Amino acid sequence: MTNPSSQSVLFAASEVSLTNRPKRAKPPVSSGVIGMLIFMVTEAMFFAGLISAYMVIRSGIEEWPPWGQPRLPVETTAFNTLVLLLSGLTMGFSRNLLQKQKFQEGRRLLGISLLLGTFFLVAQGYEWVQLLNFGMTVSSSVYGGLFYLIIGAHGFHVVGVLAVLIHAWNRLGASNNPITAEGLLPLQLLWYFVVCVWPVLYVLVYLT
Amino acid sequence: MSQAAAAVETGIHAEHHEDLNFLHKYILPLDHKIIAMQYIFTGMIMAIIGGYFAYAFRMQLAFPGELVPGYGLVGPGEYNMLVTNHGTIMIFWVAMPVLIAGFGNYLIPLMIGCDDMVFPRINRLSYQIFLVSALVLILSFFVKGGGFGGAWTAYPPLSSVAEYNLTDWGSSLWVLAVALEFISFLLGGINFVTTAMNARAPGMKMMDIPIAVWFIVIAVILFMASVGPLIAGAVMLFMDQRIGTTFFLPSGGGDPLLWEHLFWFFGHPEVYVVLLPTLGIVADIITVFSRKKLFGYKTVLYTAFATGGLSFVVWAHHQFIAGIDPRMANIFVVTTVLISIPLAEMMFSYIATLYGGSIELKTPMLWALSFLAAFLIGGVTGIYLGASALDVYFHDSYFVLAHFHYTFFPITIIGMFAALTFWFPKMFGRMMNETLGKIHFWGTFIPFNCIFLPLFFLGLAGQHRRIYNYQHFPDLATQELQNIRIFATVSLVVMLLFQLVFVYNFFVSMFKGEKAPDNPWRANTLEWSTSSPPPHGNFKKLPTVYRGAYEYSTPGREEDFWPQNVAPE
Amino acid sequence: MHLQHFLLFPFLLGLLFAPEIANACAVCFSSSEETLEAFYFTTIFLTLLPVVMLFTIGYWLYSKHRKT
Amino acid sequence: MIEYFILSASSFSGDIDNLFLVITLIIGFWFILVFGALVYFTLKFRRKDGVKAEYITGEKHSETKWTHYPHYAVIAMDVVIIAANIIVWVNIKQTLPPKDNLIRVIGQQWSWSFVDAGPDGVLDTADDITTVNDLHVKVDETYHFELQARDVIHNFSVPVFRLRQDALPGRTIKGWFKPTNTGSFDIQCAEMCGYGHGIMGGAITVHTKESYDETIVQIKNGTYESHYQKRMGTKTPLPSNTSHTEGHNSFAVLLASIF
Repeated sequence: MTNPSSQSVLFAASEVSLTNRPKRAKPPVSSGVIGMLIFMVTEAMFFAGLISAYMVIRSGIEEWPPWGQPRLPVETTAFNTLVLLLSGLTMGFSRNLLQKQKFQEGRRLLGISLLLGTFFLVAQGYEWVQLLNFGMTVSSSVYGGLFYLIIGAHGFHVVGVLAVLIHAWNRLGASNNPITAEGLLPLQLLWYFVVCVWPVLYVLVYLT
Repeated sequence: MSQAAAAVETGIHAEHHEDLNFLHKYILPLDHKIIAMQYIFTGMIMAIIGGYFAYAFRMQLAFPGELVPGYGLVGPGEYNMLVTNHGTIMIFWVAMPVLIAGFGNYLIPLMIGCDDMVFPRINRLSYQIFLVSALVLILSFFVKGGGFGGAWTAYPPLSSVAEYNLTDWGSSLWVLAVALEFISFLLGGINFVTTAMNARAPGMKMMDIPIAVWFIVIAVILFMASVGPLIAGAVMLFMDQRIGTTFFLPSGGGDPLLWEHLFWFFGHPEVYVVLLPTLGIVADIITVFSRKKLFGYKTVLYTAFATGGLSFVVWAHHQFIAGIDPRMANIFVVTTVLISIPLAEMMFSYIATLYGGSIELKTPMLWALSFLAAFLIGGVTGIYLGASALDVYFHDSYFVLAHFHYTFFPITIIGMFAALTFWFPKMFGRMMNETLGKIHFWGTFIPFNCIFLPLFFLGLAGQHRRIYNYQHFPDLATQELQNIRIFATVSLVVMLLFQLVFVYNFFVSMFKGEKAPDNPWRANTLEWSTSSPPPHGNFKKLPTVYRGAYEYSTPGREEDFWPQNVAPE
Repeated sequence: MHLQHFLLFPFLLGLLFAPEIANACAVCFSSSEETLEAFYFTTIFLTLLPVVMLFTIGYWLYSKHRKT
Repeated sequence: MIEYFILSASSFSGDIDNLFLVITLIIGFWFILVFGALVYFTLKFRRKDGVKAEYITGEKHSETKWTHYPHYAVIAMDVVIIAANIIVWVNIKQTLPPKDNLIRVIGQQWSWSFVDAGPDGVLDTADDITTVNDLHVKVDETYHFELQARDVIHNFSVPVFRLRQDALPGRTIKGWFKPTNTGSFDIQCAEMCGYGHGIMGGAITVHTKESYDETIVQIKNGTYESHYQKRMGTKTPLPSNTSHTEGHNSFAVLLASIF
């Protein structure tokens, strides 16, 4: 029962070279996907909280949008929505290609979907500038506050996921230690999430 | 996080078991054990702050208007700040980091037999964000106007309008600290779930996982699924405070009830988030010290699932008299009372585990049994408060306060001491002093009951919470009630003094204690099969698991325990 | 469990619909019918969404594990 | 049981006390049973040299019954509790008995305003009687109240009536009570409302018909002395610290002096 390795008081000092790494069966679902799924539950609940807030506040106000506030550009944003959905689609195709070991084509398609995502972001930003010019700010009314909160929260996610995906896109083409299709999947899941949440928000904020 | 997720898939984190310098070993560690220590020690420091706050406001209640030794005068605003931050610290900066992040980090990889968390970098980031959040909270006490004083529930418009709460930056920093803290635990939680799912030692089936790991994982899943709306709410509250939106301000078209919904949607599952880890730890301790198999492993597990599921559908019972539809309240009465069923069954299982055992009352076992006893009181008094008609009388009274201290104190403090005394040999390679441990146990447990049992009677007498001085309420300003308050305060001081015994025991044992063998308690789970303390990488030879975690006193064996990793003959 | 469902169900039905006036109700009188509905809807939405999501993911993982 | 600690002075306070008693009996039974088992097992099954613990998995049918039967009993008791609770709850919060008088209760930082609708029973008319921190009601008459808050969330709480209700800014909440005992009692604010939450008290005085009329006359001609102030004066209250202004010796200053 003696313990040769505990020389140090606080924490063991001896470092063991783990030549015998665990020989576990490959898990049916990779860690990245499980981690991303549980993270997406949190994200979904985050947006559910925002949606609830929108519905409750909205229901308490008779005139919507309130007097003196601009209406939202429904048509251009509908086009924008299509662009975002399309980027989700190309993302799916790129995964298919990557799984079939066609890295060049897959990478190109991933790049296209990232460009589409960037287009969506820029178009949304342009829309914000126009709305601000019309005098709709965060504090001009609770309507403006909710709009910028919900659309901004989504936009923030788009920016974050795009940044990580662009990094992954670089790594796909790297000569040493390139990212694999499996390694890319969690990030793609997050992109699907961002794409899938948008139509819900669009219907909620723009159409109703 | 996603980068690290990608890194794992490409096998990048395989090279981190090397000799490291002090900075990388203790300050910026990737080793889950060191990160766990960081969480536990930070949590204990925050517990000292929380305890100090409790001391200050209890002294004010017992001796109103007099200078509190070691603090000074407690004015009304400061009293509010003290109670608010006592609650916030004890739940978010003590219970969560010590029980979930601390022991979760320490126990999950060791108990399921893997070398580290699946995403060590996220783990490190999680602690760093947590540390920042703690610093932001401490900073909020020192800004102009003082710390936030609008109760830990932070109901707007009080919390959202500076003219109402008179603590402009204090309340903003408070919200910021809480939000950061949630993000930190989100990152940690991802690790816990994936590690328990995918990194188990070969041979470990679902039903071989120790209950402690199961319960921490269930708690984390509950946390992850419930925290989203509150993060949304915190963002909205922060915007209300700082950039002039009116989400929670009725005059601007907002709705204060909305915050209550978002807050309690998280706030109630949170109770089970901190409860489940302690229940799991206690299950492991009582089986070891009664040398018994856990009575109905599957039953206990399923009741935990049921508790978790039900915890999402009970939250509105905090709002029975807050103006939600009384018809809806009836539904929540039913669900709230129903949650007593799985918890009662779990309690029966634990107590049935003791039956026919060979019980050794070592310090960790005393803590575990006292947890069951104290939590029993907290649990049964919860039935009163789940009944909406009684909530009409008890809402925000000392009865509520005594009830949730009878749940949170056992969960947080008793659970923390149980776990620390039990795993101390594994953590530091030394044994704790048993006599001092027992003195500390009785010196904590008896005063604890003396503090909070009388508060039930104050609550029955109609005393309401968060009042710095009861002289404005003549029915409550009587000498009899004041004597009860003084008794509770004196008990608190006695209890705090006894904590010095623990601090002494802890640090002296850490450096000078008797050397601990690998498996001092003769327990079955995998962490006891490696050396004490475990090396970086945990196991020299990765264990293979052959059986469940609770094979004690198996018939036909010489020894009364059968470690999970010992191959059958 | 069957016994308990059997007993509770009529209770729930009776209490939900029977009382005509709900007097201590902030959302019933001083604001519109829509607010009441919004609170009902969001309560049910927030309550059921995590349960449904976790159950779906849990079942999916379970079935994946069973296949291997 | 609550009535041993505090007077029961409204028509529904007895119901709440009885509900408390019912629940106490039920959970008291469980508490003694479970606590007794815990203590008994701990004492009985102490470690003895050479005696091995029994091997009980708790998964055989003959063993699971020991948790399942109590489990069913818990369900049955729960149904009783739910039923008893809902009867009382429906009586207090979901039904509105016909009114004799109407008052408006307004919470603000940090005092209560009360508007009595007067003889005509309509608010916002000339015969309204407005008082601050003092509510005067007649015994054995049903009062409807409209609860409002000016700034933050307050809670109108009268412990002797077993009455608590949150007041939300921007909304009006209706409720009722019917006093059954005369006397002067505390009104509390039972929801954190900021700096002065600890001073936000009031007095409710339940009058007989005669003394009520007398008080109303006094209020109208200005010779009235606040019952709240009187109550605060007659009791010998705790030593006060309201005379000190805020924290010249505050926490921040104290810590700043250390660093």
